[in-house]
Amino acid sequence: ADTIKVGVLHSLSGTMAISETTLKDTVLMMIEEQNKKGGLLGKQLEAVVVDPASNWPLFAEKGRELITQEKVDVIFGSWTSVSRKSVLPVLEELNGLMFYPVQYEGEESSKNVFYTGAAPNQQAIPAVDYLMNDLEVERWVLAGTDYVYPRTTNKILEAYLESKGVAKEDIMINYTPFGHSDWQSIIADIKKFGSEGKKTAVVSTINGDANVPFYKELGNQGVSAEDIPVVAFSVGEEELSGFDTAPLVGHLAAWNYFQSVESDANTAFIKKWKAFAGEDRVTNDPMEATYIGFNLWVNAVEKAGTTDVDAVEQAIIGLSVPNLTGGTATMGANHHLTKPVLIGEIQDDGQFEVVWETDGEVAGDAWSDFLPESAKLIADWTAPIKCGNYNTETGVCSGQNY
Amino acid sequence: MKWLNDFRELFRRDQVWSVMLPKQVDVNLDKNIALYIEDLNVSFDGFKAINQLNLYIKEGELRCLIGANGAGKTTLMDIVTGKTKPDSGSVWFGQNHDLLGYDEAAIARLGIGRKFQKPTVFEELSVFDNLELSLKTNKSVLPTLFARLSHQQDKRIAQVLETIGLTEQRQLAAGALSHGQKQWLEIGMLLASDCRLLLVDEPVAGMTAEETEKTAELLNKLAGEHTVVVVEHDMEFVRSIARTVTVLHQGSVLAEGSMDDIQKNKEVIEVYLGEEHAEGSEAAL
Amino acid sequence: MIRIKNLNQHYGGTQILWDLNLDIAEGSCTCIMGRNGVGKTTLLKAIMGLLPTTSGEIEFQGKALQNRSAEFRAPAGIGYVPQGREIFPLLTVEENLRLGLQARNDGLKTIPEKVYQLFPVLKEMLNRRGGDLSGGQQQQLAIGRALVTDPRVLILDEPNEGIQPNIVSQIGDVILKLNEQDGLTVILIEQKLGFARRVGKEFRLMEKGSIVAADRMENLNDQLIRQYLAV
Amino acid sequence: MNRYRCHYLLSNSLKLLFGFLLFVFSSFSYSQTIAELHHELTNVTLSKTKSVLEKIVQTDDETNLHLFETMLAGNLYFDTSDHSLLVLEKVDGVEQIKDFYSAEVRAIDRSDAKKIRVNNALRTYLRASIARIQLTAKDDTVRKEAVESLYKKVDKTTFATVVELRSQETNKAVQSAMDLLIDMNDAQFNKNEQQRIAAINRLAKSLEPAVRNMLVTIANQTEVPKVAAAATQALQTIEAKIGFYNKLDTVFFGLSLGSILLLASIGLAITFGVMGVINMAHGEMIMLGAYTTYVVQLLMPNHIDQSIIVAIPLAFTVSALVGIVIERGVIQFLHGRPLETLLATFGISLILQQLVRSIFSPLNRQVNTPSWMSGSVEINPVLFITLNRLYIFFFALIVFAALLVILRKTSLGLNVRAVSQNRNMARALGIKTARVDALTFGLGSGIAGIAGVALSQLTNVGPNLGQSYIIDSFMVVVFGGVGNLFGTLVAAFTLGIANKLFEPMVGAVLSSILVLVFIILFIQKRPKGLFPQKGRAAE
Amino acid sequence: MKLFSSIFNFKRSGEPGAVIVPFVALLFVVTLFAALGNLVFPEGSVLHVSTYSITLLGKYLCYAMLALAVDVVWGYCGILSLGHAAFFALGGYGMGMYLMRQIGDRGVYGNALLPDFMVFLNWESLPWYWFGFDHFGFAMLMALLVPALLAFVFGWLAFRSRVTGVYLSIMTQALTYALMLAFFRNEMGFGGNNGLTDFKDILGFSLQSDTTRVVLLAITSLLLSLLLILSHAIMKSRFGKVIVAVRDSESRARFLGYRTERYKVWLFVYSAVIAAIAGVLYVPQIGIINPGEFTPINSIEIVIWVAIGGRGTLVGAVLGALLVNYAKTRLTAIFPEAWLFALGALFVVVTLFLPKGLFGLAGSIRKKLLPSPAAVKEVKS
Ligand SMILES: Nc1ncnc2c1ncn2[C@@H]1O[C@H](COP(=O)(O)OP(=O)(O)OP(=O)(O)O)[C@@H](O)[C@H]1O
Ligand SMILES: Nc1ncnc2c1ncn2[C@@H]1O[C@H](COP(=O)(O)OP(=O)(O)OP(=O)(O)O)[C@@H](O)[C@H]1O
Ligand SMILES: NC(N)=O
Ligand SMILES: [Mg+2]
Ligand SMILES: [Mg+2]
Repeated sequence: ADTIKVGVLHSLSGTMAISETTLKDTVLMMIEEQNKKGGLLGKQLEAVVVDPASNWPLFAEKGRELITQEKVDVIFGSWTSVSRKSVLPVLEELNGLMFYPVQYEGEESSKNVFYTGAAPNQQAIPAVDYLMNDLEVERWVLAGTDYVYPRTTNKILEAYLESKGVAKEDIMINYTPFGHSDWQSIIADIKKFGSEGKKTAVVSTINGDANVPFYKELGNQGVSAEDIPVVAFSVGEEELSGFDTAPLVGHLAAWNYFQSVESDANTAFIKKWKAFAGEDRVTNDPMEATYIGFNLWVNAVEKAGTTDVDAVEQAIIGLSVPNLTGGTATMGANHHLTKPVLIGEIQDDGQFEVVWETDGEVAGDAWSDFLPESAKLIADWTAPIKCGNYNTETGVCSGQNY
Repeated sequence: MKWLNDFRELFRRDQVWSVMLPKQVDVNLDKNIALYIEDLNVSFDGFKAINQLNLYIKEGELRCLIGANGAGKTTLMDIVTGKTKPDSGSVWFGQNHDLLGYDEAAIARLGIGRKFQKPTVFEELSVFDNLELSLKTNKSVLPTLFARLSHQQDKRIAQVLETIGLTEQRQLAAGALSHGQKQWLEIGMLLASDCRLLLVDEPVAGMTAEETEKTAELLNKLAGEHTVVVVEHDMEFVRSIARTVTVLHQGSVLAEGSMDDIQKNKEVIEVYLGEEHAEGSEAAL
Repeated sequence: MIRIKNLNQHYGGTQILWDLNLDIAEGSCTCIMGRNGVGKTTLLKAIMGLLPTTSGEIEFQGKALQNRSAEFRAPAGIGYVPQGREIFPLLTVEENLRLGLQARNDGLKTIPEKVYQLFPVLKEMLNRRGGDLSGGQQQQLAIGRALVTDPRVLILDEPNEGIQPNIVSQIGDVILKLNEQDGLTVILIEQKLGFARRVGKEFRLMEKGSIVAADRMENLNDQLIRQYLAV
Repeated sequence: MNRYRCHYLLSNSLKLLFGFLLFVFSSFSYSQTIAELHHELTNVTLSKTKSVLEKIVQTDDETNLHLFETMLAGNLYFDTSDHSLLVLEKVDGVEQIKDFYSAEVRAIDRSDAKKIRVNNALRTYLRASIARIQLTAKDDTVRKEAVESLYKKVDKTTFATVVELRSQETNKAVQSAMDLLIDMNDAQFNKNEQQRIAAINRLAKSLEPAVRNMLVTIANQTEVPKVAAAATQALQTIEAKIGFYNKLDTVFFGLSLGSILLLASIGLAITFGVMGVINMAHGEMIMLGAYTTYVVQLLMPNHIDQSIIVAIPLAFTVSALVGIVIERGVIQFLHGRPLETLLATFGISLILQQLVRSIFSPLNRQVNTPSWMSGSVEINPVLFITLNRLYIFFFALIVFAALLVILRKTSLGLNVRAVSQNRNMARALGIKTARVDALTFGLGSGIAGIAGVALSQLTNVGPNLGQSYIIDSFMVVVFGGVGNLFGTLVAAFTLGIANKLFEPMVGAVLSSILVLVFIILFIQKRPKGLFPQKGRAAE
Repeated sequence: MKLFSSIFNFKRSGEPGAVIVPFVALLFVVTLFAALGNLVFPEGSVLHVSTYSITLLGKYLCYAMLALAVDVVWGYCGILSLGHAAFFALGGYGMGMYLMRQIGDRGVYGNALLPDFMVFLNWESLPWYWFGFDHFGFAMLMALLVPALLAFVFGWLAFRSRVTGVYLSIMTQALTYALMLAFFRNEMGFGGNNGLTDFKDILGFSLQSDTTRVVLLAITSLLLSLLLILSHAIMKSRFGKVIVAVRDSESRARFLGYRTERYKVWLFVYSAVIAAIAGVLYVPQIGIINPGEFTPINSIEIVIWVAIGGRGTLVGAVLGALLVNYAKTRLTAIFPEAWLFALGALFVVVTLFLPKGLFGLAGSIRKKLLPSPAAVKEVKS
C-alpha cells in the first residue's frame, strides 16, 4: 500500500465517548504532525477511525474489521479493561498490534499489546506511600466503582496496607455501580469513619461519570482536603473540566503526567493540542500515554524498517522516547513502560499542582507482587523466555493464544 | 394466617391433596335449579350496586331480567361470571359449585357463557376465528396447541355463521364489523360455545325489528336445553320470549312474575316501564 | 341546513358510502333507517369529520364542511351523540359535561340546568367516573353532553340503545320538545320503528351506502319496510 | 450559616481594612526581618515553606493574617524579577495583580507573576495560625470558629490564651465554645479526679467529634477507673444521640433522593402518564435543561448566583419548544399507536444526544453552583443538611404543586385527559386536539427541562445525562400508577427513602438491586402501581 | 405432525407464512455460499468470504433469533418485553461458563480449577454453581433451563397477578437492570464487568479456526430456520389464535374459558428459550459475554428491530434485525462520528412512514400490484 494505516479504536458514542473521544483526537493530531514531518518510511500515515460505541463485543468486531478489512498496521485504542479484554483474542489471533493508553489493574501481558498507561505499582502503591509517609494517614477508605480495575487495585492495596501494619478495622471498602449519582450516604459514612481521631484518607478508584456527583457532594458536605484528603486514580484534567473545583482544592490525584508539569516537551504538546482541538481544551495522562505510545511505535517502525508486527514488537522493547514530564519512557520487556509517579493537588483552576514525585521512573510491573498467585509470574518478551506469563516456580508459560 | 390453613389443608386425612383431585366435577343439578344467588351485596366506593339480592334460576329456564338503568343487572352478571367479587353473599351453580371461589376461566369452563352489553369480540381475529375459539373444546394449553378443526366443528361454525348472517364476512376481521354485526357475532359465539347457562346482556340493542324477532326465536329455541338469562330494555322483545320476568331495582328484586303481572305492577310502572308500556295502554308503538 | 352531495367513503379498500345524497331542512326531524352495516354510522361520522371522505360535498348552513377539521364542527353548531356512547371513562360525569361547554359560542361557564332537568340521574352521579356508570346512564350522559354544546342540529346515533322504557319515552319527549319548541334540527338513527314514527317527521332509508328512499314519516309504508328493513 | 460565604465576606472586608492600615504604615513600619522572611518565602521549595512560615508566625507581624489568608486562598504570588509579593485577584472575572502591601494594581505581565505554592500540610498549618490570630477578632462568628478549630489540637500557649480570653468574652456562643475547650482540657489533664469527672459529664452534652474521640481515649485509659467509667457513660449518651441524628440523616437523604427522582420523573408523568407517549426522549429533555443552564452561565459568567434563576424559565422554554417540535413533527402522527412512540422517541433521543455531542463535545460541561446554594447548614456537629439538596427538595415540591394546579384547575388539564381517553370524541366536542397535544407535550418537556436545571447542580452535564435518569423515571411513574400525579410523588419519595434505608445495610449496589426486586414484587401485589386507576373503565 | 402440516398449507395461511419457505431457502443459500466462500475459495478470489464477514453474519443471525423471540411475545401476544436481553445474556453466560471451563490450565495463572478472574480475586475454590459446567450437555441444559425458569417464575408471578401493558414492560426492564447490576458485582462469581472471555475451544475445536466459525454459523442458520418454522406453526395453530385473542381482549378470552395467564406464561417461556438459544450461539462467535448485555437499552433495541421489520410477522422481525444491524455496521464505519443521527432518523422515519414495518410495506406494494381476488369480492358484496 502507499500509505501506512493507523487504526483508531476508541468509542465516539455511548458512555465512554466522554473519555475516549479525546484520545481519538490525540491520535489524529499525532498522525497529522507525523505526516507534516514527511510521514513514516517515506509513506503517509492514514487514520482509520471506527466507533465501537462503548459496546464491548463491538471492540472485538471492529478490531477484526480494522485488521482484516482495513489492513491497518497498528491500532491505538480501548479505554476500559473490558474493552481491551474483548479485543485481545482478536489481536492475538490475527497478530495485530495495539497500544493501550490507560492506567489499569495489570495482570496481563500480551504479545500484541503495549501497555502505555500505569500498572498498579506505578500509580496506586506510590500514592499510598505518599499518604502514609507524608500525610501520616492511618485510616483508609478504598472507594471504587464496582468493576475489575478498582476491585483488583483495592485487593492489591489492601494486601499492601496490611503488610504495612494497618489494622483491618482501619480500612473501609466501598463499591458503587457505574454512574452512581447519589453519594449522600457514602460521604456521610466516610465523614464518620474519618472523625474517629485517626488521620483518614480516601483512595478513590471511582470511574467516569460518577466522579462529578461524588466531588460535588464532597464539596457540599464540607469534606476538605485537610480533614480527609481524597486521592483519585481516575480523575484527570479532563474530568475536572466538568466541574467547579473551588471547594475541592487540595484533594489529590496520582498520575504519571499532569498538564501543569513544566517541561519544554509539555509546553509544546499543550500548544499543539490547543491549536488542534481548541483553546479551552486540557491535556491529561492517557493523552500522554497515547503520545508516548505513538512515538515509540514510530521509532520502532523506523528502527525495524517495516511495519511488520513481529519486527516492530521486538524493535520496540528497550526503546526510549522522551515523555512529557522531562524524563524518558522506556518500553520494558514486559510491554509496560517506565513512568514517573506524580501526585498532584487539585487547584481552583481545574489543574493539578505536583506536590510529590518519585525520584526517577518506575518500571511497570505486569504481575503484582501483592497477589499471591500473580507474584509468581513475570512477563518477558525477549528471548529466551518470550512469554507474557512465565511462572518462575514451574518454569511454564501459560495462557498464550498464538 | 391463610398459609397456616393452607398448610393444614395439606395434611387433612379425610381427603387427598387438592391438586390431585379430579379437576372439575360435573355440575350437579339434582334440585333442578341452575343458579342460586343469595344475600348478595356489592358496593363501589360506598355506592350499593347490589343490595341483599336473592335470585334462583331454574334449569332450562329462559329468564328475563329487567330493571332501570343502573339497577345492577350487568353487575349481577359480572359477579356470576367472576369478573366482580361481591362483598358478601353466595352464588352457586348447581348444588356443588360455589362460583365465588372460581376465576373467570373456571366459571366459563363450567359452561357459563356470556354476551356483553357492549359487544366485545376479538377485533383482530376473523369472524371465523372468533367462533372457532368459542367452540366447546378442551381449553388447556397443550390440547389447544395440537388442536385441529374437526369436520364436525367446521360444520358447526358454518351453521352458526349461517344463523347470524355473517357467512360472507367469515374472513373479515371482527373489528371491521358494524355495531349490529358485532352483536350478532357475539351471539354466534354464545351459540358456538354450547353453554349450559347463557347470560345475555341486551342482545337486541341496535337491531332492526325483524332482527329482534329473529333473536327472540333463537333464544326461545335455546331455552329448555340451555338455561338462559336475558337482560333487555325492549319490552316487545321481552314479551315475545319471557315466561318469567324479574325486575331489579336499586340492586334488589322488586318484582317477579309473568310479563302480564309485571306490566300491571304499579311500582314497576313507576320506576321502569312508564305509562306507555303499562298493561292496557296503547302498547308498544 | 345540511346538504350532502355525492359522498363517497372507504375503509381501507372497501367502499362503504356510494354517491350518497342527503338534504336536511332547517327545523326538521329526520330519521335515518337501514339494516345493520349499511353505513348509517359511517355517514354520521363523515358529517362530524371523524372519517376522511373520498369525495363529495358536505354543506352546513351553506358553508362547505368537507375540508374543515372535526374540531370546527361542534362550535359551528353540530351536536353529536355517537353510537356506543363514547363517554370519557376516567373523567367524572361533571367533567364529561363540562367538556361540552368549550364548543359553545356564548362563553357560558357553567353547565346549563336544563340538562339536569332532562336527566336527573346525572345530577346524582356528578362525581362518579363516566366509565363506572351503567350503560343506560352513560347514554343519558352522552345526550346531555351533546346538549351542553348548544347545537343547532343534533345528531343522534341510536340514542335509545340500552335505555329503560320510561326514559326512552322521556327522550322521545325531549327530542320532540327540542325540535318543536326550540326549533332544533334533529337527525336520528333509529332501528325501532315505533320510536321512529313517534318522533320523526321525515325518514330516509339507506341501503348499501346510499339513500334509497326519502319521504315524510306518514308515508313509510309496509312495502318499504319489507324491502329495506327486513332481514 | 454558610461557611464559604462567611469566609469570603470576611476575608474581603479584612483585606480592605488591611489595605488601609498598610497605606498608613507603609513608609516606616517594616522591620528588616519580616521583609527578609517574605523574600525567603519566594525562594524556598514546597517542603521548606513550613519552616519559613513558622518564623513568620514568630514575628507576630500585623501583615501575617493577610499573608496567611491570601496564601490559603492560593492567591499569593511574587514578581519573578524582584521577588516582591503580589496578590492575584479575580474582579468580575478578570484577573488583577496587586501589590501585596499597598493593594495597588500592578502593571506586570501575568507570566511574570509566579505562585507561591501551598499543599495540604501547609493549609492545615495556615488555618491553625489564622485561628490563633483570630481568637481576638472582632466578629463573633470568626472568633467562635477560631475556638472551634482548636478542638482537634491545641498547644499549651494557645490554650492559655483561650483561658485568658474567656474572662473577657461577652458573646454567649463564643463563651460556650471556649468552655468546651476548657472542659476538654480538664477532662484530660486536670489532676483533680472530681473535676475531671465533672468536666466529662459536661462534655456528654456535646456532639463534637473531637469530644467523642477524646472520650474514647479516656475510656480506654484504665488507670483511673472512675474517670474511665464516667467517660464510658458520657460516650453512651453521645452515641445514643448520634444514633438518633443518623436516622434523621438517612431520612433526609431519602427525601433528597426522592425529590430528585420526583423532578426527573414528573415531566414523564405528563408525557407518558397522562398522554400515553412512551417518551424515551424524556431524559434528553432533562439534558437540554441542564445544557441551557450551562449556556446561561457562559453568557453571564460574573453573575453565577443569579444565573440559575434565569436558567429556570429559559430551560423550560427550550425544552418545551423542542418538545413541541417533536410532538408536531413526529408524535402527532402516532396517536393510537403508543408503542410506536417508543420507537420514534428512542430515535429522537439518539439524535438529540449526538446533537449535543456535536455542538458541545462529548465532554462534561462545567456548571457552577451559586454561592447561595453551596455548603451546608449545620444543625449540630453531626447533622448537616447540604444547601443544594435542601433547595432542590423544596423546588421539586413547588414544581409539583404548580403542575397539579395546571392539570386540575385549568381547562388544559381537563382537555388533555379527555383527548388521551378518546381523541375522536374530544374532536367531536370541538376540542382542538392538536393544540392540546402540543401544549401538553411542551409542558411535560418543559418541566423535564426545569429538572435539568436542578440536576446540573448535582451531577454531570454531559450527553449521557438523560440516559442515566430515564429508567428511574419510568420506574417511578409506573410504581406510582400511570396517570396519577400524586402517585408519582409518593413513589418518588418511597423509592428514595427505601434506597437510603437499604444502602447502609447492604451497600449501594445491592441496595439498588433490592429496590428493583422490591418494585417487581410490589407490582405483583398491585398490578397497577401504588395508586391505580379504579373502576370499570380501568379494565 | 399436525403442527407441521399447517405450515405447508399456505393458501389459507395468509401472508407472513407464505414467505417463510423462500426465506429459509434464501438463508440456506447464503449460508452455503458463505461457508464455501470462506473455506474453499482462497483470499483474493471474488468468491472469497472473509472470516470477518462470517462472524458478522453469525452475529446478525443470533440477533435475528433474538428478534424472533421478541416478536413471538410482542407481535402476537402484545407482551412488550423490555427485558429480553436478560434471557439472551443468561444463555450466553451458560455457554460462556462452559467455554471458560474448557480453558482448563491454559489460563494465565495456569490454574486448572479456577478461571483467571477467580484466581486474581483470591477465590479459593470454584463456587458451587459452576460445577458441572465443564460438561457440554449439562452446560447447554442449564443455559436454556435457567432463562426458561426465570421466565417461568417471572411470568407466572406477573401474569397471574394480571400485570399488563406498560407495567409489565417496565417490570421486565427492572428485571434485566437488576440482573445487570448483579452481574457487575465481582462477588457473583461471573467475572464482574469484564465478564467471561479469552475462550479457547468448544468441544475440542478451536474457536479461532475458520471451520469452527463456519460450522457455528451453519448451526445458527439452521436453528434460526427451525425456530422460524416452529414459531410459525405455533402461531397458526389454535394456540396462536388464542394468543392473538389475548392480545385483543384478554378478559374476553378468559370468559371463554381460556386460562390466559398460562398461555402467556408458556409463550413467554418459549420466547425466553429462543432468546437463550440465541445467546448460547452468540457467545462462541463473538468471544465475550459480560454484563453489558443486560443493559435495558439493548432490550429496547431488540424491540426496535422487530418494529422496523414489522411485528407479528416473524420473518419481518428477522429481517428488521438483519437490516438494522447491518446498517449499524455500515454506518459506524462510514460516519463514525455521526452515525447516530442516521440511525435515529431511520427509527423515526420508519415509524412515521411504515407503520407496519418493512414487511407491511412489502405487503402493501404487493397488494397494489396484484389485488387479491378476496379484496375484489369484498368491495362488491
Ligand atoms: N366498577 C364500578 N365502580 C363504580 N360504580 C359502579 C361500578 N360498576 C357498576 N357501578 C354502578 O353500579 C350501578 C349498577 O350498574 P349496572 O351496570 O349493573 O346497571 P345495569 O342494571 O346493567 O344498567 P343498564 O341497564 O343501564 O345497563 C350503576 O349505578 C353503576 O354506576
Ligand atoms: N373500521 C372499519 N374498517 C372497515 N370496515 C368497517 C369499519 N367500520 C365499519 N366498517 C364496515 O362498514 C359498514 C358500515 O358500517 P356502519 O357502522 O356505518 O354501519 P351501520 O349502518 O351504522 O350499522 P349498525 O346499524 O349495525 O350500527 C359495515 O359493513 C362494516 O363492516
Ligand atoms: N483500565 C481501566 N481504568 O478500566
Ligand atoms: Mg347493563
Ligand atoms: Mg351504526
